[in-house]
Amino acid sequence: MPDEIVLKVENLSKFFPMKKSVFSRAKHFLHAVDNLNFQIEKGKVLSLVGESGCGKTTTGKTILKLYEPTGGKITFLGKDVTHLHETEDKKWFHSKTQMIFQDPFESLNPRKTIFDIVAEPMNIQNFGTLRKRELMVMDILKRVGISPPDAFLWRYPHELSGGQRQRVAIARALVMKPEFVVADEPTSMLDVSIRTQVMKLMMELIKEMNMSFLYITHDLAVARYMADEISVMYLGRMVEYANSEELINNPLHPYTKALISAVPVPDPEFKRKSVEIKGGIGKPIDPLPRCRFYDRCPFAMEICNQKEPELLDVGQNHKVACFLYKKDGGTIA
Amino acid sequence: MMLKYIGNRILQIAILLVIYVAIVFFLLHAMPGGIKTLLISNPKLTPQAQEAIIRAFGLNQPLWLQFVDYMKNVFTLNLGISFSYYPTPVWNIIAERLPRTVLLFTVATLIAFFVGFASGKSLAWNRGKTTEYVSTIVGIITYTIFTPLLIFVMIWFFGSFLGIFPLNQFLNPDLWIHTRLNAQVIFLYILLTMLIIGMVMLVSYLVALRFSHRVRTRRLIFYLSTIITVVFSVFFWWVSPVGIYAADILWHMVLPVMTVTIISYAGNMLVMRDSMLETIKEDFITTARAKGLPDKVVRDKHAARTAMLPVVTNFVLSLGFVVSGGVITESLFSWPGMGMTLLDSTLAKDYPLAAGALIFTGIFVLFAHLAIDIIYAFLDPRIRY
Amino acid sequence: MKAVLEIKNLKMYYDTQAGQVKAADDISFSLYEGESMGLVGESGCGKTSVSMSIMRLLPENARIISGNIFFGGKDIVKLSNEEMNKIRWAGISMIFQAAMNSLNPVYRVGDQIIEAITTHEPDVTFEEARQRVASLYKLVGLDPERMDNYPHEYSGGMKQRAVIAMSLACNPKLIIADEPTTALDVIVQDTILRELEKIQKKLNMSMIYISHDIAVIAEVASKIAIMYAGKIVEMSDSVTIFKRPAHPYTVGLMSSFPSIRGAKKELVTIPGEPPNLLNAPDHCRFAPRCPFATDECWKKEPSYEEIEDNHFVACFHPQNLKKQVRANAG
Amino acid sequence: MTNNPNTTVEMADAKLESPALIRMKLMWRSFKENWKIFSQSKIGMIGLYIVIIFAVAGFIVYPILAATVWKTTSLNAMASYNPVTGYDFVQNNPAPPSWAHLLGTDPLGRDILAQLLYSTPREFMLGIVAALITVIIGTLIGTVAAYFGGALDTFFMRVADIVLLFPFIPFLIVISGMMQVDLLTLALIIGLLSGFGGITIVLRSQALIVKSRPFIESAKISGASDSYIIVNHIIPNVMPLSFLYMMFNVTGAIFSEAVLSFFGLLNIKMSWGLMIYTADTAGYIIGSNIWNYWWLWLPAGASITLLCGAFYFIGRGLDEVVNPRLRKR
Repeated sequence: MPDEIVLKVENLSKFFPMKKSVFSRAKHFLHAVDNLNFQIEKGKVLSLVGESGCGKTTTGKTILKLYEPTGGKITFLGKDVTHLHETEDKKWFHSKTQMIFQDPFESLNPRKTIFDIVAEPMNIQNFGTLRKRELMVMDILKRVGISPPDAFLWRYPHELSGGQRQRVAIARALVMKPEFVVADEPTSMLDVSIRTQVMKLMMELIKEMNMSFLYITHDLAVARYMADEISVMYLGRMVEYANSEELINNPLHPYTKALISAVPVPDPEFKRKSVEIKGGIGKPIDPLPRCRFYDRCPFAMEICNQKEPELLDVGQNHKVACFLYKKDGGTIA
Repeated sequence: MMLKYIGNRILQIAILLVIYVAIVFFLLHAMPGGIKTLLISNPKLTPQAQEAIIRAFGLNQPLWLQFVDYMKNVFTLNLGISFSYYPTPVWNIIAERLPRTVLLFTVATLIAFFVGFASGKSLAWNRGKTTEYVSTIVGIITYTIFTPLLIFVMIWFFGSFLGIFPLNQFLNPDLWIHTRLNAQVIFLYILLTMLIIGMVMLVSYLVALRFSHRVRTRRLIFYLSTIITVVFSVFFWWVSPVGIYAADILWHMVLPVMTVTIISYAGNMLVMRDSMLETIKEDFITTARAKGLPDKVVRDKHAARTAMLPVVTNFVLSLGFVVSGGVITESLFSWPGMGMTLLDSTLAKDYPLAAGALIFTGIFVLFAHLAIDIIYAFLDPRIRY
Repeated sequence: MKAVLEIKNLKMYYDTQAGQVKAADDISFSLYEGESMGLVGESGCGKTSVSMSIMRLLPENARIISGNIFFGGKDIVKLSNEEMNKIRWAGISMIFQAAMNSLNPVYRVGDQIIEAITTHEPDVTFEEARQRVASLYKLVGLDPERMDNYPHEYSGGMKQRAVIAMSLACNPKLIIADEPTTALDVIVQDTILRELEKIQKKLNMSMIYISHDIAVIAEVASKIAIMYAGKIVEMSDSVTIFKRPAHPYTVGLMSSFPSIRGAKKELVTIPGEPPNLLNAPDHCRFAPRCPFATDECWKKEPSYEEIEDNHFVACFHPQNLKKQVRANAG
Repeated sequence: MTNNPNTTVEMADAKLESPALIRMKLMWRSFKENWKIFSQSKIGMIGLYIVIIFAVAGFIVYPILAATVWKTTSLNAMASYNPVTGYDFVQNNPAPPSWAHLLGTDPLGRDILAQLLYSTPREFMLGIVAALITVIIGTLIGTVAAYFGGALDTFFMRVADIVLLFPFIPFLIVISGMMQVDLLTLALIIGLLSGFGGITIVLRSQALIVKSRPFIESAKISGASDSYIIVNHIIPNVMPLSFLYMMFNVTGAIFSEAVLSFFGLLNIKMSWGLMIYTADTAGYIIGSNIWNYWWLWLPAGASITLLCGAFYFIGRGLDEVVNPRLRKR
């Protein structure tokens, strides 16, 4: 089934209470993720793009149950997994989902061997016999390019290079053949020449294993290369969503435009338009009911200060949350 | 903000104190035989006195009632009557002896802090040289040396061999026998003088900070005012008729202060060394060097000042330990402070006095913690209460 | 044009227990007044070692084996530490990689800048120094009232601006910017890069940008040196580097970046990993990863030669020389 | 990545060594690596040598001497070698070192060397038992408090605050003065007191750092339970620090015992502190007199200092293994 929806997220929110001690009740909330909607089909890659602090990592972690969502609904393979109570459901969900982290130096336990690290998901899930686990570890290590695998099985992470560690982290995530993987900036800590290798490796594995990916990155160029669809986040809100080529070539939201024009171009003769927005990104603590980009937007209007824009489909599955645009492609300005 | 924080801390301290007193109380009552047995078996007390104490402190009541009474009494400073000094109330004994301990330890820990800070700083800065190994080993030895051993040698060396410091005790009876002066009063005046000098130093430091941006001018203001105050107070004591008695007390203090300093400087030194070693790897030290600042400025202003913070924390944690070491120091030097009182009363099974001494040693540590908390807030701008 | 900085055959090695690390090997380049140069390379390729050698801020186990660094007519390598202190910041200043860590947390930001001024210009009064910091703050786009805040009260971008203001405090002839924007978000990175470029032009300073990101360098530098495994493998003006890259490593680097402009194209990867500089081999250090490597490359190190006007390459098989100007992405 | 097809392993033929053997080899290898770092610390090695000398003296030399040369029978003159009850009638006691008594005798006619060696294993026992209790409590509470946070964390941290308030030795003095305390009880009291105090705070903050690292989240995403994470991830990463603190706690325990027995407050037969107490109460350690009777206090005092110092030295050496930032390069 090419159109099978693996993950569907409806009105997902995650607020963090800002409190000082155990005894005081929280008065303020950080709206890290606010009313998010998206879905990922089987074998597809959706990329969440945004600056640091925009809530993209929180979104990934909330979906994978590292945080309890404040509101909304998460459906995974047709099953409501917003709140998991039954042990069996938890086991099922955790064996089908995985995450790859940003920092390969921090995401592997320094006191465990490569074998223990890669086999851990199977150990936790009590999957197969020891012999079977060994074979699966060897197999996945070979597939991520750690070869010969038996030369690496009993090494510790600190004996590996950065690129090799990230390959091990990928192997660990993929060893149980998950349906859905969140990759949180998996290449941003790697060296340029290694980065490309790892990106290509992930692309191959996604195709080969027909997985769905939520690819979190701050780099639009990487998102364009890796993802089928891109969604831009700003202060906990999704501001634009489209097919990746469409989003890069025809950005609608002023923030997306700014993001794209801020990416440096490796061509000394090319002169970019300068970014028009001002100031830095804040923190969405108790945000007012208005467009979150209002303070920095060069096109801010009266209405932007009065209510929050909805995510509107302006045609060809291109959605944008901005009052400059009307449903099905019309523009106000 | 700061005042609110201090208020909060004092409230916390009150709660901690109640818990602390409760633990002391119940532990002592949980002793085999209990307080009453101790009381009755104490040969220094006449049966009448025993009766009086049992009645006054309700020792026949159930335990929890006794506790409520004790608690009430503690906060009105009524700690009972000492068995061994019957009928002197415990509070009177403590009120006499507490200032002696406070003075001894404040002076010694301050010296130890500055010596440890300065030597730790230079150890880290001169890493890998022979002096580093030697002073680290000497530091660890004085840190782990069995305190009585050190004191025996100190007494022998300075008291007998060189003969420059009095062997032990608080004052010289031969000198005091001809006067009707009260040693306690003179001692309190000494304490007051030191407090004034300390205040002047603090105020002049703050004033210097406020009025000048040049390091040299700041130093001038600070040192000048400190020296003037010290000279003035020495002069005052010199002309006053009781000066010689005060000098006698101070003379007796030198050896214990030296001992406590030797025991406790090394802890500060080692923590300062480690903290400094970590700090000099920080990027802002590289920045400071890149700015072309002279080595001394990088070391003192940037590295040492920042590395100091964990040393202050260690200072808090080591305070309890220093007071503990004080028991040995005080009893071996016969310095009649809280430590000696605690040991003597324990050996004499004088339960009310032992409990009182323990409680007040605890209070001393508590308030030292509070003081350090406040100092810490001044030292680290990242901490705002 | 006058050379502000001239490095000749600089060799800087680390002594470790495992052996000698050739962190910077035979580095030569000149930098002219008002010129901005980019030093590009992957982590551990020695680009920071070069900048630390220029500042003479080397760790204990690092030694400058040979070579000269001329700055203002003096050879920095031979100066005493006191003489060097006079050059630091007043002559050459630095913008460090991790701005969040390069400010001392216990002092006010303004005071840390004033400290640099009063150290090098003792006649400047405190009030004058404050005036100068205020104008520097305005120059880098910070509110001068923030001078009296502590570093932890600044955001990442503000700290970076403050660090830039600090680097300008003594009007240096040369500023070395070591990954000045790596930790920042794209939009902040963009504004800061533009400001740096503007200030550099306005004050006619020389700059060395150090970065692993060739796109960032392309925007700000007029001359680019590519470093690989402790050596400069290619150097030329930035247009030449991008249009006619000659070293296989540079070629690989160019095509391994995904681009946001133009059509989506397949990425080319450089196989393998950068070598360990410990006991470096005496053949071409890129040979194990090079698609064009021949026996010659495995036998000796290629010399660093000028293959066309102002285009230096250390390679036996330079690419793209006679070919048509390469159509670059964008 | 070089992908040489000749070196890839055929899955069916892949033969792994037995896991237990591999793990033993791994432990041996990491032990060797850590030993290499530790052995470069001169201070740590000095400490280790001293501890080994004391251990050999206490656990090997004393039993041999006691069973052979110092063998006591009721009519044997060698009975004076019993460290607790012996008496040498032949000479005036205390006697200076001689061939009969290598370190002399105490005022009660007992052989100093015998007392010294007899006490050594007991000091080890006390120090190690107390430190083990401390470290086990500290590690468990520290990791659990850090991992679960919230009210549990607050509770244990307040307990630690209170314990830290207690002036340690004065408190021990009062307890042992008021009730009969033997060596094992003392080890238990010291272990409990320091276990709930400072070490909990240190290990908790270390556990908090470990807890925030992504491999914990990685395990959670695979469905790991809280106990799995604490046992498999947090404790192994806190262990080196625990081990380090154990060394410092041995020092503290031996020191405390020495102080208490120096004041004669413990209900024990013999210890180094008690040896000095005996000499002190008999009036042999006064001012200028002290070098005349040096064998009464110097061997015991030096032993306390050396053993305390040695464990502390080892701790300092381990610090460089555990905390790479302190290493020279």
